[in-house]
Amino acid sequence: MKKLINAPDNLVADALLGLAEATTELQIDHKNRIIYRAEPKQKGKVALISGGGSGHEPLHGGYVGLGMLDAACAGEVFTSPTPDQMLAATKQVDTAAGVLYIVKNYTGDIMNFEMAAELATSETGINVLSVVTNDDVAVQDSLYTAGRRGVGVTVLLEKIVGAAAEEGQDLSTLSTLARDINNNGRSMGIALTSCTVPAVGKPTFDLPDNEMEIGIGIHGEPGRHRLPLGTAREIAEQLVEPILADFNFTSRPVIVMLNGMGASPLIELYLMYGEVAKILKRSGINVARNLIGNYITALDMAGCSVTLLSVDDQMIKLWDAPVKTLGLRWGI
Amino acid sequence: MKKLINAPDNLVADALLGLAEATTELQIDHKNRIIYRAEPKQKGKVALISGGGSGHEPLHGGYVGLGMLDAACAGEVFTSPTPDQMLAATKQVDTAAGVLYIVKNYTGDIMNFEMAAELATSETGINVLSVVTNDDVAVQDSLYTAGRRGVGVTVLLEKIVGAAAEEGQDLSTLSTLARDINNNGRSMGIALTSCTVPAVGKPTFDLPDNEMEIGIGIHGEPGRHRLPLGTAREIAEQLVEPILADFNFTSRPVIVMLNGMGASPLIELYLMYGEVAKILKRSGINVARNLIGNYITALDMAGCSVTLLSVDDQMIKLWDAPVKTLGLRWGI
Amino acid sequence: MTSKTISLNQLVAWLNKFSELVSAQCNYLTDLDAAIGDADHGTNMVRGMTAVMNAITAAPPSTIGDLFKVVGMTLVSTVGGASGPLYGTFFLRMGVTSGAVSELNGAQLLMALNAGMEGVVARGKPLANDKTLFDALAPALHAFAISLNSCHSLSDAALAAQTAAAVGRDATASLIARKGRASYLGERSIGHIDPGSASTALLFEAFAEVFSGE
Amino acid sequence: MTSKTISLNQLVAWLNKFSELVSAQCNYLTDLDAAIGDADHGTNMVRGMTAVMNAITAAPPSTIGDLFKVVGMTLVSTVGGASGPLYGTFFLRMGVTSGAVSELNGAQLLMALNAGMEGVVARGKPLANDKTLFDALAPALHAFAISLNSCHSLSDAALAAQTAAAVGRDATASLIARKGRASYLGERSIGHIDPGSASTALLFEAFAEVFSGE
Ligand SMILES: Nc1ncnc2c1ncn2[C@@H]1O[C@H](COP(=O)(O)OP(=O)(O)O)[C@@H](O)[C@H]1O
Ligand SMILES: Nc1ncnc2c1ncn2[C@@H]1O[C@H](COP(=O)(O)OP(=O)(O)O)[C@@H](O)[C@H]1O
Ligand SMILES: [Mg+2]
Ligand SMILES: [Mg+2]
Ligand SMILES: [Mg+2]
Ligand SMILES: [Mg+2]
Repeated sequence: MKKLINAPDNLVADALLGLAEATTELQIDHKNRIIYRAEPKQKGKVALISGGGSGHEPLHGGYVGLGMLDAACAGEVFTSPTPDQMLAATKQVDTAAGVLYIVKNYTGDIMNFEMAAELATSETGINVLSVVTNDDVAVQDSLYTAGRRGVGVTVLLEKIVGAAAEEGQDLSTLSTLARDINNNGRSMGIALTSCTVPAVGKPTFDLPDNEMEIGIGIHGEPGRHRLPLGTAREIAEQLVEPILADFNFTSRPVIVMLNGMGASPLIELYLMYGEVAKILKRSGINVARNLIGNYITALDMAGCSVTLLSVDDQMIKLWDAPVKTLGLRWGI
Repeated sequence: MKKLINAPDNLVADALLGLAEATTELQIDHKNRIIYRAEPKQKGKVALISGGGSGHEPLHGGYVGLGMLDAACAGEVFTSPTPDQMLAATKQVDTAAGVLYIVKNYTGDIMNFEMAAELATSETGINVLSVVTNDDVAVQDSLYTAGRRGVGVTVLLEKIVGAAAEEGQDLSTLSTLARDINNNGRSMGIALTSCTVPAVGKPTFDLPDNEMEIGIGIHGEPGRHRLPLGTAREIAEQLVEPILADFNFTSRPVIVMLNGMGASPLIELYLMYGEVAKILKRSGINVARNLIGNYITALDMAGCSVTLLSVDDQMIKLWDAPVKTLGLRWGI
Repeated sequence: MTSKTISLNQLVAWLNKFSELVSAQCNYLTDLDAAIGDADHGTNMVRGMTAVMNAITAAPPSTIGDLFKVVGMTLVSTVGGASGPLYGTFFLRMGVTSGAVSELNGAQLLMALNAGMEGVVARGKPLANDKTLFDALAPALHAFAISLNSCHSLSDAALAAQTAAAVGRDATASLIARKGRASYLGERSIGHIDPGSASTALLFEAFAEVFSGE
Repeated sequence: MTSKTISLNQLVAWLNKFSELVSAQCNYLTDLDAAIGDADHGTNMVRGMTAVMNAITAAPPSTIGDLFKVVGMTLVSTVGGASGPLYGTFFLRMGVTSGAVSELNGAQLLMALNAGMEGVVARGKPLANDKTLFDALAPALHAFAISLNSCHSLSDAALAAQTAAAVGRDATASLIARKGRASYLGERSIGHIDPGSASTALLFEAFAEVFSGE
């Protein structure tokens, strides 16, 4: 295992120390592993909290700031944070307008955020609502699974709902908007290599040199199946077809995210975006906005994912609104 | 070799196709492999051209746009572009105020840009000046080498001089500013793994699992020496000490860039930044601004580099000025 | 049913043994999780149980209710992931049911364990054969109950629970996962033991060891 | 000095042979570059010489001057890197010196080659033993000149040039690089043949093959 770390057990703590040095616009509670905006939101606006296991950077700490999140709770690598963290964050960021939790659909995240919400209600009376993202079409959305995983849509949702919160929209409106975004977004990912969890020290799965793993999540979970290593064009098909088969993206414009899993260089991501754009064009899909880069990663996994979000004018307006975070910045 | 590509020979062409889809703010001459701003600069302002081998993305194509470059010439992977490309770009972007070439110090880049400048002068009469960056302290700056390589400072220079050009400063002033920036910047890099040039299909150098390569460039050139794989703290020392030994950074504020080589995930880069910031603090160096991420890469190399630039108030003002490119964006 | 009573110290010994076992088996648990999950179950459980032992050593609880509540809260606040809320809720509910007592008899311990299991069900909604820790937990408690009700010794009942948990653990290998991360794999989850069932089997291995001879 | 003349077609045959050799030796050249450079010298030369052969096949130049100018311009505009301007300038200068003729005698060819080498020196400022293609080129032209001046046949002179280029190439192995990328390696560049000297040796291997028997 070759990583720029001091010791596997200190990775998260040390990365938070670096984040604290990176900008004066964040304030970090190192004990509780919570990343806050240094300048809190104005009174009366709904606060947004997200969080999850570490290893997906810039998600979520890199999305704390004006126009996005108010706090992010960092768990151990690939391990949901705990209810205590979320509760502490909730108390800190609430401006009396309530708090929206943005939760990716993983059993651990769901249960920990659920306990946090129970505690917030019983201990503090703060009004808490949760929205769960579950956009990963690689997983069958059936009663017989934990349901689809929350992946790329989480990034787009945090941006759009963050802008709406900044506008002063109320908690129930924001929660409806968030659910609407989740319902209109789909993602799919592939891996060329496994990631290596630092505490484990070896790749989570073995992937022969001539194979790729289709339908991976963001935790190094194995995917749905393996195929011989394909060209970028074939990989784009493998990513986009299941998304289009699952949802009709032709009726409204879409926001596309071509996301790198952490170890795929930008030149490859640009190239992949070209292949994805070709398929979308051919399928009669109108791309309104896009993001290309490492936005929701799986440590040092090589590979990429595609997210499509069907949007209305209001969502595009919120997308274009100013945002100032380490991971996304424009208009300010 | 596992890459998101169609065929090694098409990598650059395909990546440019993707870039063309990525944004309407760029216009791409695919035949000549030149990336232009879609909306040209106002008449009377000096234009900036850079370029170099591909494989360093977002450098340089991702830095074309308002507040930075006017054109970037893309060579084959790790191979300088040709004089024809630079000449075509020069004719296209000149607004009658002259053109500044930003050239990284590699024999190939120097010679090709030199030929381009000769052609521009003799064929077009356009006023062309060149600035060469050579900030890599890993290489001895002696008569007995091709001199120091141009690396990280190139990014900072393109940003700052780009802002000055946008302000309307004239060619000779810009060229002096550019030289001043280069003289005040230093960089140093390390690799945990070699990159793989697609046309070659195997890693450029073999690096055992327990070793790291110190003083690498951005082309997979082997570095100056090898050491046993170190902790992030030790690596930070290996990066910062030679920089501080070479130049006094205590007298003015600095801009710090903690750059990933392409395959190191952001969580590790945040962590490394923390270690670097610690050393700078201890050394009495005042960090005015920073960048953390993949800004000048070497394909799929894992590792990182540190760049320090000693700046005055004017440079900080220019740094903070609006920039709108794929690779850097703020204030707009 | 045996009238033997169980002291607070014995329960601490149980937790201590469990902590030792997860530490010793950390890599095994993580390897199981790497195959069908995200390769952290071992480190999660070690982090949690180390924190538990630190907490109860630093401030020894004076009642069994307090003991289990501290265990549950510590697990909830240090583990995260799926196992944090599940094991955490398990012990929290055991604590509430045990109450402010300094010893339990077998029937009372069984009641507490069953309450813990109900907490797990309330949290994770596992059904039998979903390939989760419930598939080790439920048979273990069932075997414990039957043995106690048949007037066997605490030692024998604990051994029955251990065996049932181990059998349940092994049986998860042939199941398709329907809960947790492993469910993403569908058919590909077949052939692998569920990591949570393996840590639960360790919980009952510790249990049997501590109560052997009682 | 031999009075044999060299036709445009023979020079095209030389370039064609050179193109074949760099294609056949592409991996070898790139491997040399991987050791002390950036692993692209083979692909650079193949890209350039393929473009050259396409260009002169599509529109066959009618004079030797034009031939070399097309070769030089094509290399400059398709190769990039260090080798593009160096080989490009080499042929451009050969073209200027050759002029609008349809044949050259030995002395004229030597003059053109020397002009080419001066172009390389003007561009890259290589000194002897800097571990560059100059360390194959200079000895090759030196040997060629001596052989011609000693009234040997063109064939013998070309063989002498080939041998000298190969010796020069092999001798780069023991040198410390002082120009180009390899110079970054300092002492670590010792023990490796310079890739550019290897492609230049191929240029003279092609040369000897085409003029053998002349
Ligand atoms: N809904 C659920 N109900 C009961 N147990 C579950 C459920 N989901 C997961 N588990 C258990 O949790 C274990 C995984 O724990 P762990 O790896 O620590 O957390 P995570 O899955 O969040 O990484 C699984 O092996 C399974 O036994
Ligand atoms: N200044 C120089 N003068 C003469 N030859 C040089 C000089 N610099 C480099 N070379 C030659 O160029 C060769 C490298 O060519 P190539 O790999 O195609 O370009 P690059 O170094 O730009 O990748 C070296 O092996 C060396 O022979
Ligand atoms: Mg986990
Ligand atoms: Mg090169
Ligand atoms: Mg797990
Ligand atoms: Mg080279």
